[in-house]
Amino acid sequence: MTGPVTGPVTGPVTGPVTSSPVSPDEMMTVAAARALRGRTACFVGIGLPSVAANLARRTGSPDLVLVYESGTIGARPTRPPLSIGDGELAETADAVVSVPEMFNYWLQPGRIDVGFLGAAQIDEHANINTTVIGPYDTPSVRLPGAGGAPEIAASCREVYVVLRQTSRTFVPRVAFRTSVGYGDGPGSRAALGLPGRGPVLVITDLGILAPDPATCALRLTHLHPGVTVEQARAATGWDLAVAPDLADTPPPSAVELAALRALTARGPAGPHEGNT
Amino acid sequence: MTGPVTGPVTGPVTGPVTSSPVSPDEMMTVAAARALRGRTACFVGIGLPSVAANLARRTGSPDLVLVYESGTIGARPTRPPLSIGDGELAETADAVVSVPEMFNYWLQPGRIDVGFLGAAQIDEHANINTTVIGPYDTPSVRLPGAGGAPEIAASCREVYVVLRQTSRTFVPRVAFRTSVGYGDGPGSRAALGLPGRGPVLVITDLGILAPDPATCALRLTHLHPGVTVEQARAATGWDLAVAPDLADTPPPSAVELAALRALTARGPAGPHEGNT
Amino acid sequence: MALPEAVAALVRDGDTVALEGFTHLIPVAAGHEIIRQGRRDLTLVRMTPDLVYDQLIGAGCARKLVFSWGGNPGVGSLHRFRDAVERQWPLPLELEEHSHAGMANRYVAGASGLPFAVLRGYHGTDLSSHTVVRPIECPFTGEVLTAVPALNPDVTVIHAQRADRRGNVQLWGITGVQKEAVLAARRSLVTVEEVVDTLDPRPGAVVLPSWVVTAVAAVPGGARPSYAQGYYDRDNDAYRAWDAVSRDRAAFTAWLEAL
Amino acid sequence: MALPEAVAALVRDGDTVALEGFTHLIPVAAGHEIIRQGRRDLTLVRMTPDLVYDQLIGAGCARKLVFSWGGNPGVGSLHRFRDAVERQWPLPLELEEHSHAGMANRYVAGASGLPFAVLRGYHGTDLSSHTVVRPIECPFTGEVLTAVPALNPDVTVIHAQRADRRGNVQLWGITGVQKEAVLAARRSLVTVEEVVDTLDPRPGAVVLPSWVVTAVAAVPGGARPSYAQGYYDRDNDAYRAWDAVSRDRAAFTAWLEAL
Repeated sequence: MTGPVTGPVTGPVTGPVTSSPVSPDEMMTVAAARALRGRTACFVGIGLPSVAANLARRTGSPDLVLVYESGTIGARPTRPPLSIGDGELAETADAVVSVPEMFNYWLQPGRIDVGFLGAAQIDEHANINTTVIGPYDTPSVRLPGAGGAPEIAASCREVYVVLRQTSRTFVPRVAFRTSVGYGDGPGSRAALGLPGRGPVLVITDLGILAPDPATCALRLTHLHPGVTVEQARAATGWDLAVAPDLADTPPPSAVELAALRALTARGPAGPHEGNT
Repeated sequence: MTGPVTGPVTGPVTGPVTSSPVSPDEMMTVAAARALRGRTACFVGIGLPSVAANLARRTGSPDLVLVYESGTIGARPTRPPLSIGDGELAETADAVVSVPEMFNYWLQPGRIDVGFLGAAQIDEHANINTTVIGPYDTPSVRLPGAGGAPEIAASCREVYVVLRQTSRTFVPRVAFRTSVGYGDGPGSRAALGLPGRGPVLVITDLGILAPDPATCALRLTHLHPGVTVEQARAATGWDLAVAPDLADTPPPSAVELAALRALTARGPAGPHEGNT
Repeated sequence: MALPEAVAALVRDGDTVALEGFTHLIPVAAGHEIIRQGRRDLTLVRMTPDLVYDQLIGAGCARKLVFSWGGNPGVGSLHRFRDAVERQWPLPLELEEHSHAGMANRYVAGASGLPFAVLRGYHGTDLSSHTVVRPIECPFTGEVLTAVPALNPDVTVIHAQRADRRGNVQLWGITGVQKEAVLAARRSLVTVEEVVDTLDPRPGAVVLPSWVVTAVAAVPGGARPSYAQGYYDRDNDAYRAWDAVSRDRAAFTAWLEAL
Repeated sequence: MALPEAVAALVRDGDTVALEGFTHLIPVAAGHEIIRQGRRDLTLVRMTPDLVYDQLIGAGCARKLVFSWGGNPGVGSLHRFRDAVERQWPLPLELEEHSHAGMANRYVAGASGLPFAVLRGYHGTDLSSHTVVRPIECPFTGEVLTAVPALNPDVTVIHAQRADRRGNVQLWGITGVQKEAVLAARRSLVTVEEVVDTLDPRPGAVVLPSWVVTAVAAVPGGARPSYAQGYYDRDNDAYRAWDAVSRDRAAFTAWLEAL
């Protein structure tokens, strides 16, 4: 129904802008769902991405193929999955494959348009940490670990990241590079032989960031309603640049918000396994 | 019902020796089926082995697990399969797996007791040719090729070979070594890193051969009823040695022969794809 | 899509083409359409070339055959294949042969986006000196194993029982190496017995989602004389009859003209 | 076989033990039996350690954890795991961590009888310098990929829906890496919801024949609080409740004493 797009989609799906109060998390999820418009298949990471990807199927992307690392391809869950291995994913999927097959036949060859990841920390070059805070052998916080993320970040044609933006999560350089974004900057991905384009969008509760084509450093491209550049900069651990064409994210439409609330009312508020 | 055995089983299954005329091919198939007694799982090669393995399930080895390279595990066909990919194999199997899984997860790790192969040619060290007669690039006869045999011969714990014995099929050295028996003699298999024991039995229409433990050369251990050592030597392209304890193969019992004839009456006389 | 259009759009002279199927669900009708369209210089790939490959080779479509076992299953030789190899009729046929384990793993590597696969095989055989394999050392144990190169056909053609209207494909029974062959290929064509509204789940079924299949064509009976589990049985007489046709160049030529 | 006997026969101090399951069919009852029997110095292996691994670690059964993602799925952290890693309580816990793709391929290599597997992964991550992987060069293209060593547990434990009286095991739904984990192991124990006369074929089912399974034990509800498709749903409240228990050493100790 919608053709392929090149830049991020930010416009609302249909209908008038809602008048109900919208939480920052709701805005984040709606913005993330919009970004999936026009994509064929999305490899859905654990955590926040799952809610956004399910919202996308209910709004602008009814044909979006959801691929979960548990082995389900083309799942159509009626409520947000309790986990990435929820039984309803298998029951509603076009195909269920083993976990090795998922990683080897489906993810690794670059068949999937978009990899959608959460993160505990992200840095200026969009590298992701979900392993450890503090030294590896004597950590202050032990995080869950890599899961499927390193190969999702390497192999999907594009990667979107969704996480809440604070100076604790947006750090100059991640303590542990679990999944590679742009490595040390321009040329890093090619030198490492990573086939996908890397994280082209980072969607937060404050706005949207995208890599500067010249430096591969994340910069602010969109602000959510009511958020200022100063707030976004204060919530970023590096000197956040702002794109010359900085835009406002349109607020959720009534349709989007109703769909999101219907979705989350039928399940947990949103699993946060990528965080602590 | 029957415990593991170490030497070849040659005795008839039950009942009196039959009085009907028995063809050399029937004796060969019955002798081959007997050899499977006490084994858990048999990887059934294309051609004559399939008839013998199915006869074994109907006589002394009702619990024998038949494994076919087409992906069927534990098939219980009611008639001899028309091919190794016969639909009845899938319909009656405990499990059907993909061809890559069959070779990688089931054959390669050495899970299967017995690999049962046919051959176009075999040599003194039990190496098998199913590829070509004459020079590889200008063959006089182009044979079907390797199929699953090289890895069956390498990976099964033991290998049985079944083929008709003539000076054209029993050659001093095969023109093309498609599947390795004992290579160049003692120590060859270990040097090549082949995990299985190799061909411990070669069952023909004249008798049974087994490797001399000292030289790994095939020598005659059993003669079928009515066959002489001279006949066997004349049908062998090398100077065939005779085991000191040469024995007679007991003729088929009435039960064995009836089972074999019932089996072949319900399907083709026996596919001979390993031959030309 | 109709079969003639699909073959015309997907199969080009000089392509590397795999028509896969392990005794079951052989894409025979698609192979005959390739012959009718007069494709040339094909590199034909298949683990188990049988009648339809004998026909493609006899018709002069193929320059090269990549395979592991070529025969008329349950009957005997492929005489057109032998005539091409032994007597270069109608054309010389280059061979690249492997074991089944090698071919299966070549498809696995192709489907996995890897340049090679590793197996325990080929050691001590004459295959290793007549085909493309290389030793590879385990970086942990030092053991030397065998590497086979990935197989990535330009086009893979398979036959399946069913597709739904969105183009999702379902096959069951002995499914061989078909999933790998489709996923390894740049383009793919699936002929099916029927197109249905929805694919109800079946034991043992493999489903290929529409977005990894280039084209689907409804071709009822498209696997005859092989079988399609749940639809029709193998026509064993046809396999035996082919033996007589293929033994004789004149009989074969008459068959070809009648195709 | 009864579960206590099966665990006593198959799981020994110092063993490398994999209790596998990807959110679905977690062998929780078997894990609790290992705790009750007081096994020590285990190397615990699992792609996705969750509650039952938190419990095994908190109970002091484990010396080492080999894994790729450790959390309370849908809820948050594993606090016993964190306490062991961050504060060495009740014991220090050695870690060997991989990505999911790496762990899955380690099991594949183990199930395939190969010493290693190859994948496109780990490049540029800090994982490579904290775990056992090696670069490996494609002998055909020269591309450098990543080799991971085979995983061959001493014992793999899984939970399945059913077995028949001959000991053939059937599981369906999300089947994860269970087949590979069983085939890679030296010994295996399968707990099942029920033992039936015959396993009627089911869509998406994996069947493990009896001759590759060491022991089967009927343990209805053996995957609770995770789910067993066709039998019971996930008890999400139990996952949330575990968060509170596991945050506090005293609460956990009380839980352990009550087990």
